[in-house]
Amino acid sequence: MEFNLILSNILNPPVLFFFVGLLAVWVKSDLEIPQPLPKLFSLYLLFAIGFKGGHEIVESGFTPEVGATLVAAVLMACVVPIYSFFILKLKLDIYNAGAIAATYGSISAVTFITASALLTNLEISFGGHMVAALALMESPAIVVGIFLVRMFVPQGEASLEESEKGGWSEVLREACLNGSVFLLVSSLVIGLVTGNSGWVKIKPFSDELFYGVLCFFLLDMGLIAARRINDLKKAGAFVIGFSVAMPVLNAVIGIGLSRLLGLSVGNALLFAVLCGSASYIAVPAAMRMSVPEANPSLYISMALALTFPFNIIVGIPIYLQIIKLVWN
Amino acid sequence: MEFNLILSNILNPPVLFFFVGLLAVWVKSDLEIPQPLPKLFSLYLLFAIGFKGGHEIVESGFTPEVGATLVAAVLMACVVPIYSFFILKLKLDIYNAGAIAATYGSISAVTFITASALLTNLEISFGGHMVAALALMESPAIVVGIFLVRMFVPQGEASLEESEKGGWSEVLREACLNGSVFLLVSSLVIGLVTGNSGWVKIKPFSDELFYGVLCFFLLDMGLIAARRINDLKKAGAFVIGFSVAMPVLNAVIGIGLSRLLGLSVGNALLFAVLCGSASYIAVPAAMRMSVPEANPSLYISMALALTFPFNIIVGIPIYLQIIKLVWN
Amino acid sequence: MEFNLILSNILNPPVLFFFVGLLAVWVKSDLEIPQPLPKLFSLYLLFAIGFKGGHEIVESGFTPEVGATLVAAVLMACVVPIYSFFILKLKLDIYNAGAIAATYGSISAVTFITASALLTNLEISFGGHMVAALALMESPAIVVGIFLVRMFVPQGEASLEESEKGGWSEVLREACLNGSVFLLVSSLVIGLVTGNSGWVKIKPFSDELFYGVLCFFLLDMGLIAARRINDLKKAGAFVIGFSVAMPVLNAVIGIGLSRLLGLSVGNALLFAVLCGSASYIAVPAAMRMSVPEANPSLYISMALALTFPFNIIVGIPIYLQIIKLVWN
Amino acid sequence: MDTIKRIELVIPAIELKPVLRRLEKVGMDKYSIIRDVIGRGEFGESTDDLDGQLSSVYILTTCPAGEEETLYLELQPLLQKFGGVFLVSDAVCYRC
Amino acid sequence: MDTIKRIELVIPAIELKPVLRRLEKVGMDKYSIIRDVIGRGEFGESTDDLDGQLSSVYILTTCPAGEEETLYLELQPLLQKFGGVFLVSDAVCYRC
Amino acid sequence: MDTIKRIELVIPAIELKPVLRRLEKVGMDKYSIIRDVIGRGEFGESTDDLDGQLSSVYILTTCPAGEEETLYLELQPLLQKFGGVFLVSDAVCYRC
Ligand SMILES: Nc1ncnc2c1ncn2[C@@H]1O[C@H](COP(=O)(O)O)[C@@H](O)[C@H]1O
Ligand SMILES: Nc1ncnc2c1ncn2[C@@H]1O[C@H](COP(=O)(O)O)[C@@H](O)[C@H]1O
Ligand SMILES: Nc1ncnc2c1ncn2[C@@H]1O[C@H](COP(=O)(O)O)[C@@H](O)[C@H]1O
Ligand code: NA
Ligand code: NA
Ligand code: NA
Repeated sequence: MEFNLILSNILNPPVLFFFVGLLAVWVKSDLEIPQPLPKLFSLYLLFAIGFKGGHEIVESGFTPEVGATLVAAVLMACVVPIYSFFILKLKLDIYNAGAIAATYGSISAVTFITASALLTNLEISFGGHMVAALALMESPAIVVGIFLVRMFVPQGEASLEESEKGGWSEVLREACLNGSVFLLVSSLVIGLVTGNSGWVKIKPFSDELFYGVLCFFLLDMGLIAARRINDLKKAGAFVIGFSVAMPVLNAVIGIGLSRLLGLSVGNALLFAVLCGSASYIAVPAAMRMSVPEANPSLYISMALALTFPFNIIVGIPIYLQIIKLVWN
Repeated sequence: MEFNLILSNILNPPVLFFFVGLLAVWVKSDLEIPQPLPKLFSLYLLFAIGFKGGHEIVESGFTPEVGATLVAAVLMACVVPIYSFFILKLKLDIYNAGAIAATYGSISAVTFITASALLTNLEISFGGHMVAALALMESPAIVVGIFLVRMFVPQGEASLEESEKGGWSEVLREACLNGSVFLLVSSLVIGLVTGNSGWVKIKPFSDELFYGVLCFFLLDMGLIAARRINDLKKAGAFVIGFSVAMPVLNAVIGIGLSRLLGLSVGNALLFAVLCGSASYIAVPAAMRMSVPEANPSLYISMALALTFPFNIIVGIPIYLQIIKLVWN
Repeated sequence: MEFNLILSNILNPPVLFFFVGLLAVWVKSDLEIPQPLPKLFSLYLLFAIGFKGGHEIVESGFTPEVGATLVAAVLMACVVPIYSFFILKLKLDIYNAGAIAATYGSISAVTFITASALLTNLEISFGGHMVAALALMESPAIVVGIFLVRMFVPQGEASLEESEKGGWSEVLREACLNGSVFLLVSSLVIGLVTGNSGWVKIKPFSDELFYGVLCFFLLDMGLIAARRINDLKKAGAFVIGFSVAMPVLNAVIGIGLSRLLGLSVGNALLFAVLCGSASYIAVPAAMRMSVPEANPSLYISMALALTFPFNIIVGIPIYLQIIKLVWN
Repeated sequence: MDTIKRIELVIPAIELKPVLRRLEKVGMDKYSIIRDVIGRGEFGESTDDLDGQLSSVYILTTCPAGEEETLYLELQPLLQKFGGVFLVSDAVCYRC
Repeated sequence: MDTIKRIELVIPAIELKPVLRRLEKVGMDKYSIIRDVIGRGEFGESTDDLDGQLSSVYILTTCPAGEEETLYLELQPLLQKFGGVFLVSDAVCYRC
Repeated sequence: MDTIKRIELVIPAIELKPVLRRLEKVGMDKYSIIRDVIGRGEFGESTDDLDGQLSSVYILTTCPAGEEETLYLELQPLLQKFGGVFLVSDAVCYRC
């Protein structure tokens, strides 16, 4: 059963193109997707998922379930980095612990998108408001992560930083206004306000090309993940274990919460995936600025070269299997 | 009524994405669309609009109305820069007056495209030959602008330029052969000669993605316009007033001409928009070469940061309202 | 009859856009398609053609005809460079003879794609396995070309090269794993394994945009070909004659083989085009590394500025005409 | 045709804005920027994969001899914190 | 291993062709070009937004000592009219 | 604030990996890379049309005086075979 799900997940073209990317690097092919093409694909995917989410919220309306989901989303985005931080502090310094904690508290839009593609495939429905949850979960972990670092770092050391970076308000602003979140939220709002007439005109662009663009994006992710895996060779078993165990733990907690809130199977999977995924774009960019003492190749590579493939390949179908078992 | 039109114009996804671009800069989001992605969008839009125009000319045939419109288009493209020049010379030096005059005599393809998207939305028909008018209006103003500068600048000063740039033939060639005009006209001709069989194969590409690409392009225009607005802070009330009043004046003259020629409502709107819009790509590129004494950040910013948003947001619906009043 | 076919080939939008590219350079328009946009188009075309080929192999199954075609394809890819080499050696040095021989033994994916677009147009069917033939024919000529150079170059001269490049295994690996071949084969395999469910989701992306993207790609090819033609001015009549006569010879041999194997009209045309086309991407990249003594602007320009346009414009319809005559 | 100091900076792309602000503060308001620079330094590899947030930019500017010290003092905290390169060489400026 | 002059130019992108023509005219037919350079100079900001028509290009070339004057004389009218930078420094060329 | 040698390389893009391997071999593991460089040299024109396989890359690195010779010896066979430029100039390094 479960194996069947994993297989039907893996036999999706986008996931297969992720493998193509990995393979290309391993056999030393010179295949590459130069910038800014990956940027184009990610702008497109954010636009498409935002617009569709907005459109679907109009269709379904703002129900209590929607409200509860959004509150739970923000909650998880704040709590996950806190317990992650204390686990990480066992083996790593405070800077790296804070940066990695923030990474795992935030989300990966592409993991979400891949999960939603699997659901569409299996004809399991899900709500447009899950995109709003995605948007809401991107940034809080950045703030929590920086807060934790400042709490635990001896006073003197952090002083230059504050004056340079303009303190909290600056951090908050940047966390909420990074380009990805901004485009996603804007597209969602535009999908909301332009209603059906907007949707009809955008659909051939945002809906029908979606799968193909996702294939290209995951191809590039595969190329990058395979290159990054080297960065982790020096990192020990702790870091590698964390990169795989943490997403499962977070996803399971997400599944529990979903059950409590009475979410549907589709929404529960997406919520689990949001909790279980880790950010390799927005959060690293913020951490590079706010916690330059941490090692970017460590936290990016954990999220990108281990947690991302794990979720894409086996995590998603396993979470879905668990949900199916619990829900029935 | 009029307000209603403005609203239904603003609630178009492309126009809303223009606002997203403005907003992104104002709130200091790091959203950006790196080159050559904007170039890709503009190549696509020119291709799509040209091909469709060619296809529709085949459908409708070459009527006397078509001929009259094209003659009127070239006429306006030559006359607008002349009276603009003399108005501008009241406050600006000859170089800047000439460059700005050329800018306003030429057209903005994206303003035209946005207007045609509104018409499609409102199910008001328009002719494919308006794209030919667009193409014909792009370049004459460049020649007129340079001519005016050379007329009014004392002999000695202009001499180096002539020898360097190869004189009139060179200017004319470059005006007619800039990349945008060339691609637009080529696509129009190919749409014409390949007829229905060509159209059927290209349509899913050129027609159905149009709206989505236009959203991305206007998002980028919003980003650029917001950044450019600073360039105008130093410029006085005269320049700012010109950037808003001139398009209205030109559009109203265009509407009058349309009425005389008996154009349909749709064609009249597009003609008004051609007259009322200003160039921020082809003409600035030409002026940078031929009149380097003028200040590019002045004429580009006027066209892009004031006239373009003005037309996109309120100009187009106002012109349409006027046309509706007059035609009925 | 034949003239009619040429005309209906030329009046295809993609071929017309190739002319637009040529024209743009000849009239000195500043139209250009900056990198990495051409790269995007070529990645897309390889993806689309591979995926569709894989899908169609599923539909048709692996018949004896398929097997025979693939064997013939590899055979031609090995034999063509051998006789080409000895012809070229009459007038050129060994390095250039080897590099050009490899170029003509390999294939041009875009020539293949243009031919398949003509067939689709004329509603002549062809098999998905021809894409597999395309993939199989890309690399062998590289190995044969390098082998010939090493055979004929005096021992001492080639020694540095071997130690630098790691010898044969390295050459073979690079020949088979260049990015284009890798993406094409991967897409074909994914199209194969994901079957109909994969195809349905990818089709709007890979099938419906195909024509439009091909137009843009051929536009760029036109721009490049026109610029490259200058490189051939210094080359003599021998080189120019070879660039036109060789494709015809190879195509005719390919047609003969197709007849022997009993291929359908569509498959025979594609096979002829594979034999008759020359590589301007994969092979030059390999030759630049392995035979740096040869002149890249010579072999690239022959393939790109002469053989490619020749095939695209008159070669394809002529080969089809011959096939029709022989088959009936 | 003055003999001047030619200053080269390679800094993380995300630091471009604060660095330019400091350049302009010390009066070096003429500069050229090359983006999408990759490389390797003390802080590890700088690449432009993903969203390009780890790539670098190269800045070229000039100043009269002596003023390079002023700029260095201004930039030093940033360079120390975020990494980067600060190179000075001699050049003759025909127009700059 | 000659001591040579290393010439750097930053010029408006639209001036690339005429500048290269002059470089080749004075015999400097070996050069490297970096495109999409942005920056700020006497003529204001150079950006690559819109169609990139305001962006700059960077050109690196070399010549024997003394010949930089010839090139400068050739380029001066263009530099004066359209702006740009002309820097010369000393270098040792192992291969160029 | 050391006086160092500033090394500039312009090499075919396809040679980037072997060149970096040799740079690291001689201990120059800090460098910057600018891609998509075009130009003209002894081996003809270097463009980025088609798949970009003829374009060049520019590499900037630094080393203590004297070590440039070691690098040159290492790179010479590649430079001779595939072409490229190797320039050395003096600079003062405030941070590198
Ligand atoms: N010695 C050097 N020569 C040239 N570029 C360097 C050098 N050191 C560092 N860089 C560049 O500066 C960036 C940041 O350096 P770092 O702060 O040392 O990590 C690197 O990614 C390189 O691109
Ligand atoms: N002192 C300088 N150092 C480096 N780049 C400069 C300098 N002055 C000007 N530039 C570059 O050259 C371009 C044209 O300069 P200008 O003609 O002075 O506007 C600018 O946009 C800068 O990119
Ligand atoms: N003297 C030079 N100055 C600057 N760049 C050069 C010079 N010579 C060659 N190049 C660059 O190095 C590349 C390879 O040179 P070559 O190996 O001589 O063909 C050329 O395409 C140019 O980009
Ligand atoms: Na998470
Ligand atoms: Na106008
Ligand atoms: Na062939």
